[in-house]
Amino acid sequence: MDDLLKIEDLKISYYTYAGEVQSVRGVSFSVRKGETLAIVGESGCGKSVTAKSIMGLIQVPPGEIKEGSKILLKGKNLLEQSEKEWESYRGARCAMVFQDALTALNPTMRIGKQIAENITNHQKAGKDEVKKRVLEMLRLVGIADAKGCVKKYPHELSGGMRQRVMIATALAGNPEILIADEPTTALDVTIQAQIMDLLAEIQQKLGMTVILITHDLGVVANSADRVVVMYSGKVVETGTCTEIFEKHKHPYTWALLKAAPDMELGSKQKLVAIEGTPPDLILPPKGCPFAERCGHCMKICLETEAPRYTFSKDHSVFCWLYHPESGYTDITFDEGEIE
Amino acid sequence: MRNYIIKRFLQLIPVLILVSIFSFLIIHAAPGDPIQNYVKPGMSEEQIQTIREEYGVDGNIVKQYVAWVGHVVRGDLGTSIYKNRPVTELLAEKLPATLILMGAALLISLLVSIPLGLWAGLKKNKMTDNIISFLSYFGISVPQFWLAMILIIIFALTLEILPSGGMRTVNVDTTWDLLRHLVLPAVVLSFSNTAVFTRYIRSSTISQLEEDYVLTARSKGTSRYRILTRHVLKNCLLPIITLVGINLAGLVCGSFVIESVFSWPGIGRLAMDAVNSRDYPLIMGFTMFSCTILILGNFLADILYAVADPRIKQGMGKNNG
Amino acid sequence: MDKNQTIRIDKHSFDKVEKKEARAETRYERSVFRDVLRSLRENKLAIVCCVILAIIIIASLLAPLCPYDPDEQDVLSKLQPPSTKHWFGMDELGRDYFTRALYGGRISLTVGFLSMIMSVVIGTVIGTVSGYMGGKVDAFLMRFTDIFMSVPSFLLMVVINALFPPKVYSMVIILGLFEWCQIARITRAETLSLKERDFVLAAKHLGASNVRIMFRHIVPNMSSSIIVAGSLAVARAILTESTLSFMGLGVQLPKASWGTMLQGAQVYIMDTPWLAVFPGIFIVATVMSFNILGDALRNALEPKMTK
Amino acid sequence: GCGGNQSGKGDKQASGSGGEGGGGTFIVPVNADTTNCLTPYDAYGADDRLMTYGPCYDPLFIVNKDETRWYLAESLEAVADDGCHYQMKLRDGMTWHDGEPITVDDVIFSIKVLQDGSNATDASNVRYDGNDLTAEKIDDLTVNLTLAQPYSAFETEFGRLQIFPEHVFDGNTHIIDNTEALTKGIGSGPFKLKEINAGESIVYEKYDDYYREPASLDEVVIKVMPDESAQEAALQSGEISMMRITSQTKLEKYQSDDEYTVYNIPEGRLNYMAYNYQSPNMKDINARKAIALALNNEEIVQGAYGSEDLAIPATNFCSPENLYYNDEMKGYQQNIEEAKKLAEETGLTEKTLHYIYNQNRPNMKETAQIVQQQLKEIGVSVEIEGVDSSAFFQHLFASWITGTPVEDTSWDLATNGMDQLNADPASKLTSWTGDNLEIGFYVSPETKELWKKASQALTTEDRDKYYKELQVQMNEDYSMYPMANTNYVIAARKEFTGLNEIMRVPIFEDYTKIHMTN
Amino acid sequence: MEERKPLLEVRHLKKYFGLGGKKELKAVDDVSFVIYKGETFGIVGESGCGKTTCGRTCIGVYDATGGEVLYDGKDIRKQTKQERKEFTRKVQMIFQDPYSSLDPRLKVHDIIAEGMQIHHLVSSKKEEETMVQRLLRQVGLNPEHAGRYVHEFSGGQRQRIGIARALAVDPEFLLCDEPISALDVSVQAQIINLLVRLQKERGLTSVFIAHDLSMVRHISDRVGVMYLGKIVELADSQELYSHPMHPYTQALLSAIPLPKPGKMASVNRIHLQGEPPSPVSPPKGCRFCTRCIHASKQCHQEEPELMETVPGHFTACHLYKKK
Ligand SMILES: Nc1ncnc2c1ncn2[C@@H]1O[C@H](COP(=O)(O)OP(=O)(O)OP(=O)(O)O)[C@@H](O)[C@H]1O
Ligand SMILES: Nc1ncnc2c1ncn2[C@@H]1O[C@H](COP(=O)(O)OP(=O)(O)OP(=O)(O)O)[C@@H](O)[C@H]1O
Ligand SMILES: [Mg+2]
Ligand SMILES: [Mg+2]
Repeated sequence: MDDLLKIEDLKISYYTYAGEVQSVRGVSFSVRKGETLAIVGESGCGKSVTAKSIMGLIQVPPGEIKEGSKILLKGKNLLEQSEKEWESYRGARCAMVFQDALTALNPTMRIGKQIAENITNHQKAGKDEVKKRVLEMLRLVGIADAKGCVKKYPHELSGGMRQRVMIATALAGNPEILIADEPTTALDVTIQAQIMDLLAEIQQKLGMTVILITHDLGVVANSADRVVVMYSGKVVETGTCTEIFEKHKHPYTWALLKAAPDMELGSKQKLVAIEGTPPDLILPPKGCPFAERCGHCMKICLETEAPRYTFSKDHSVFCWLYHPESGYTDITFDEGEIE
Repeated sequence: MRNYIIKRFLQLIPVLILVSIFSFLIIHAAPGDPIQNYVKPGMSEEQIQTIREEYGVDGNIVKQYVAWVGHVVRGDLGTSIYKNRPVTELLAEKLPATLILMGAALLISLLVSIPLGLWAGLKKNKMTDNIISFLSYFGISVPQFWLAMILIIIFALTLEILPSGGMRTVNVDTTWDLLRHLVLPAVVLSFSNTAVFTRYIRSSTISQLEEDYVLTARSKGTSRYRILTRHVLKNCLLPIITLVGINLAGLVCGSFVIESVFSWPGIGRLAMDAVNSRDYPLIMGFTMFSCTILILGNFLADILYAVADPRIKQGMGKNNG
Repeated sequence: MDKNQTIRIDKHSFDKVEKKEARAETRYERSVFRDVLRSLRENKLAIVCCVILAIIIIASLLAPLCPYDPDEQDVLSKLQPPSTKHWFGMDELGRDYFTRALYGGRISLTVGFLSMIMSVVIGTVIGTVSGYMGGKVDAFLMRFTDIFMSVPSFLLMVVINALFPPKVYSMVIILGLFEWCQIARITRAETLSLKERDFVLAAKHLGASNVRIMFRHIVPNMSSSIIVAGSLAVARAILTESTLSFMGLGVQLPKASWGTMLQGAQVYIMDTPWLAVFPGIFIVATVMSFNILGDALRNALEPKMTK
Repeated sequence: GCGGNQSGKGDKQASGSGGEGGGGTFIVPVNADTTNCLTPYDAYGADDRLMTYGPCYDPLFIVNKDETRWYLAESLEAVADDGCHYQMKLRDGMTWHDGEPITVDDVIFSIKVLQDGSNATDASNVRYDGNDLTAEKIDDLTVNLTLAQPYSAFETEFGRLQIFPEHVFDGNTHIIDNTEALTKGIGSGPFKLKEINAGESIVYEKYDDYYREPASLDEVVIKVMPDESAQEAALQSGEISMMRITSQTKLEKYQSDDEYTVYNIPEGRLNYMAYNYQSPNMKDINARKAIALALNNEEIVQGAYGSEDLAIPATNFCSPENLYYNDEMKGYQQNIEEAKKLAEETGLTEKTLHYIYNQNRPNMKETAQIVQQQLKEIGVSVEIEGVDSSAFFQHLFASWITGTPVEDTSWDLATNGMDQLNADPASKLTSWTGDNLEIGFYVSPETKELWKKASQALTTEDRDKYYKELQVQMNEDYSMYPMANTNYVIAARKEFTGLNEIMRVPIFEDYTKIHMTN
Repeated sequence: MEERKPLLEVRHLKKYFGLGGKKELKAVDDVSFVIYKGETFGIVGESGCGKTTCGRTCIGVYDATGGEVLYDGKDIRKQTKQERKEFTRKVQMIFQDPYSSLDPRLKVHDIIAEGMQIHHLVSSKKEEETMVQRLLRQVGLNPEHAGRYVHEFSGGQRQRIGIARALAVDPEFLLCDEPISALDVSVQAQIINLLVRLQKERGLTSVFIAHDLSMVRHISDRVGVMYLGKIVELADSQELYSHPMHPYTQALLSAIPLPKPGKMASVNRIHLQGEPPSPVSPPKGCRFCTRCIHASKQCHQEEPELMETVPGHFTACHLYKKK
């Protein structure tokens, strides 16, 4: 398999006054060249932390990447890189687009300079050359008035424009991997659609690998090849887009899909709600993290972590329900099943 | 932008007027007759009255104030009772010395605090940070006059490398000599400001380093050093402009004490003399002068800040509180 | 496939667990106060400062236990260096310097605390009312504050000091009078942002009166800034008091404050430096402790840091 | 040789090399900024001004207890025996620093300036008990002087007049606004103005055409240094050449240090405690007596000054430097029992007395605190307040200053000092005993009577008799509490000698006596 | 539903925010609609289009710049003090942000009881306590939560506290301003279910503001679509979602990403160009003309009025003028 990036048993903790926050607790997945991998899950489940660790952006005093974690890029463990190597890696091989473009752009620096920085950081280029490339990038992301935009400050742009600038910045270094961390959460649906289209277009054009982080399943359904579902610092299910949306195996994935009202049906029936709240990451439950809110919760779920059950090349799930002895061997979640 | 400046400038006027009334009231409420140094035995009632009129200290306070304002509008701050010279002239005479001292102090504060603050912020919670923080706490806490005395003992008396006071050596008129005299008073005067600025820059460095744009810059592969100099520095320094404006007051008041301890021939000492001799016109002149400096300083700081910060320039005129 | 060899699975493992009634909440016993304490406890410097302050305050309170009368003079043994009998030596009139330093602490601290309380109360009320009411009231109060901010306070303090007899209370009033404007500024700014917060809007929409909103919702929410500003105000007041005293405008003799002690010592600084060193150290230690505590409190109260 | 700063560190020129025959720069610190006026028309009572004008202006003559020293004047003779008519002769061949001759016109001009009310200056040199001195020119060097009535202190007062040049002011006696002329500093003394650094210093250089032996120093610098410890630091680092010392510790320190010479010059000054006669608390003579008896003067002087070199306990309203000092008087003896009794009888113990002192004067704060402590012994509580000079004099001399009786009962006790270098106490008493001009302390009708007699007496014997009686009378009236007769103590860098011959402090009458040696 | 009684009538409502100088931000510009007793009225639109402002102005939290709001037939700006107080009891709101809308320094009990205290709805401490506990149970919290501070609760729980506070004064009109947008997907449904239940139980009239179109559809009877301070379309929710008429509504609906892989492609996605203009300087004519694919010359010059194009279906668009 041509895994471009492989993450193995990633464990990351943050040390706070309240205690050790185990943000990521043994996450493994892989990204293939040229595909779009979506990571979904609700707020605080460790999506951003995972992404940051791929960029080597985890602040080390509050955070800590545990021993044994591996992030392999073409077989090379990134976590063993020196700071110098990280610097030449960031932006050039792997770039990131952040959620809130207003805070992610330096408020006192002109747009052009911020984009150019990514270029000058990695290659020796003449002034004109850099300028040309910056304009090219801005045009690529669909900014018509690229020349005018270069001289502006971030606050002078609208939200959608800023997000485009962010994308242009990320692309300027010609990265192999683009990580988009909730690139559209702060935007309206219409703009969101524009940005997502843009990403897809660019990916096609440049053949980039994209890791898309979001909690909006709608976005995922429209743009991802494969999906990783995370819950409380763990991966609960992975699979291709269709597998996740149509043949999902994990109760959490199911609940997530059902929590939104169905546009098609449009009736006023009761929504399927997941009662309770996600567990506290300071003292995470020792069993399955979702057990407490799960309608199928079994005794073992509360006590022991679930093993991985694989259903196809891409589709695997961490859930005790698929243990041969559980009595649920062939589960399809219908509306009636969980109440 | 221009409208904003004009508007902001016009706002200064009522403040100045109110301050003048306020100061006038307080100063005139103080006990002691301003012209008592002036009246000598054997003077007749009329002579005394003439003198009172001459210095604008006769009649009720409203009349006095109105008369005073009338003169001020014409650029005349009155005549010092004690020194018997126009207040403007006296102030102008002492101004260079004070400005040199204040300027040097400000310069030292900035030159020292910016690198220290950045460094401490970068090494947050490490040994360097702790040492710098401790020093800056010390700087904020130490009484200036006390520090002055100690530094005089150390540098002027024990090590004998710097003069203990004054602005120039008699009969020597070189810049080098002036600088040597300037060192101690300027350092003492700058001390607390340096400390305050350092703390401020440190914490703003820390918070700026936590900003998302730093993460973005890092994700572009920008090195730490470049992030500090290209991204963080400007954002850190912007608030310092305002801080400097606010701390002008500290400089003006600090010079009172410092100039006295170091025999610096500046305006602060003139003011102390004025207070002691109830020299109303001079006190008022001084009050108005320093008040104008403060207000103008803050005004300039606001404008500068607005000019330097692209975000504010746009929303200018928005806050008219 | 199954990697659960090590896990013991028995018959009952797969019994379905009935959904429990909304269980007692997960542990959330953190309170602001405890957070603050915890954060302070982690800050070693803050602990040291607490201890220093405690020692100085307690020692000042216990000053009457000293065997010496702070005013009793023994002119024959004046300016004696520190000894086992007189820890800090004797001053220029042969009074026990240690005892005087403790009594001086009472005055300096009293002046510091009382003027802080005064400035905090005035500043908070003016700042809150100004920020909350807005409009004309705000314009008026802020111009008023501007005046106090713009006059060279030190000069006026000197003048006022000549106006009132230099008693402790007049010192308190003078210092309080020029310190509150900073606090008013801070509280006004906070009020401006707090009053836009939804919970204030909610209270307003519930029909709450302005006074209720200001003092039940806004002021408590500024308490951390006020506490910090207060601790810094104490520090500044002590410093300003000593500077005024140094200029000869201090409290009434023979009472001592640290500032007046320094003033007395200034003449002798070449010969009997300890006279300047001891009160100086007291001032620095106290002011520094208040400053550090203020900052530590700020950090501790900063919501970002606690979570 | 010449002074200058070629030696080593730039700021040490004060101790720089002076040749055998003199040279060198002598730097004198003053507390207040005196650089704004260099014409001695307003020198009254301000030590700093006196020191500033000293090098540049000479007096006419100085009458002392033992001798009369002649400067610009050559002689002063009574031309009638009514005590009202005198003739003064100036020396011949004297010139101002700009080369113009010094004549009687300048004397007459100076007298007129002082008498001109619009100059707002003190005229006590030329106005006696309210009556102006009149001068009449006989020739360029001779002038006739006429008094309205005899005045015992005439010679003392008039002789110390420092005249200033008429031509600089174009003969206009209203000089107060003439800033330019006032700062020209064209004087008659051994040093002439070289430069003024506003607020910083005044530099005088030797005047070669001086009418006496030219000075030995090259330069005298008056340096403004308000802070005492700054002065001391400067002295030690050589930035100034001398400073006044007011405490025992320092005295001992400099006495034992080879680098410095300590000069101890009697200044004819009395430091006393005034009872405010206006205050109801002090009206009763027994109340005053109670306080007088409660105090231990020895201890006060010991505590506040610490050394006989600095001050000795005073017994008497006059100082020992005074011509008519009554050396038989013993001062008040402490008697606590009696004092307690009196204090209770007069109700002092129930009151809190308000004590003010001049915080700009040395040793006053200490004195106040010791007095406070001693009065506590007899159960009288005192609150003390240091006030700065101007406010202090406002309290003490309000009536005198404004010329009308001013009611001021805000204080009960005050310590003040008065200098009596002038050999005759009359001028001091003028102010206290004028018709409605009582100041600060109690003056009985008998005292007034005695003073009038004394000041107008024509013979020395009569004056002596009346003044001595006066002293006894004041003592019995408990009109004030004499505390200390102080000395002016100077520590100078050892290379400067002759400071003991400057004759008068703080005026520094004769700068030509100061030499610099290696 | 023939006998619908209007409860809240909004006529030509305007709300401008001054930006200093002569600049004004027209957050709500000439909006009219009616809310009938017992119904749920949804407002959707992009962020910043003025939904919140509109809602708040309707219930008197903001003072309107122009136009009028009639509640129960009475202009809310002409209320007496007494009426005003009564109005604040009858009309309550739930906030978008569960974190900032609860006073962090108060205990849950005090937050909920504040309204009751102000309106003197309870006579004793005891009664107050029972009331608070009943409310807490109603919104699905434990009565013992009353003694805690809000920061101890999760977002969903906080939103429940906010709802309890609103219900405490027994209102008849509830403004729900994006009550779920700050919440996690997994909690959103909880809150929506709760709101639906409470509305049914208490017969509340409510306004439901959201930018999540599917949620609005789920909960509302009628829906208004806002764009740049104006209502561009208003209809029964069923009608609106099945037959959107305004190009903007059409674009909006087509842009919703459906959580079904491949679904999006099948619907005819309308690609909007450009960015929404700033409300400080809205375009002349139709506000949407800068991004509209059907924009004609008329659209750039003339502002379309909100017209009833189909019975019960109002649209502000020149395309439908002739009908
Ligand atoms: N700097 C930090 N210090 C302490 N804890 C942190 C830090 N960064 C993240 N965490 C914790 O790690 C956990 C995972 O955070 P992360 O940002 O990865 O969530 P997320 O899945 O991206 O959520 P969201 O959808 O809200 O962005 C959270 O519980 C968060 O509190
Ligand atoms: N107090 C205010 N002062 C100035 N402008 C405001 C104020 N409140 C809102 N605005 C502006 O009015 C416009 C409409 O804001 P509003 O909050 O009503 O939008 P919204 O539709 O609720 O958006 P969102 O979906 O983000 O909540 C925005 O451009 C906003 O910036
Ligand atoms: Mg995230
Ligand atoms: Mg909103």
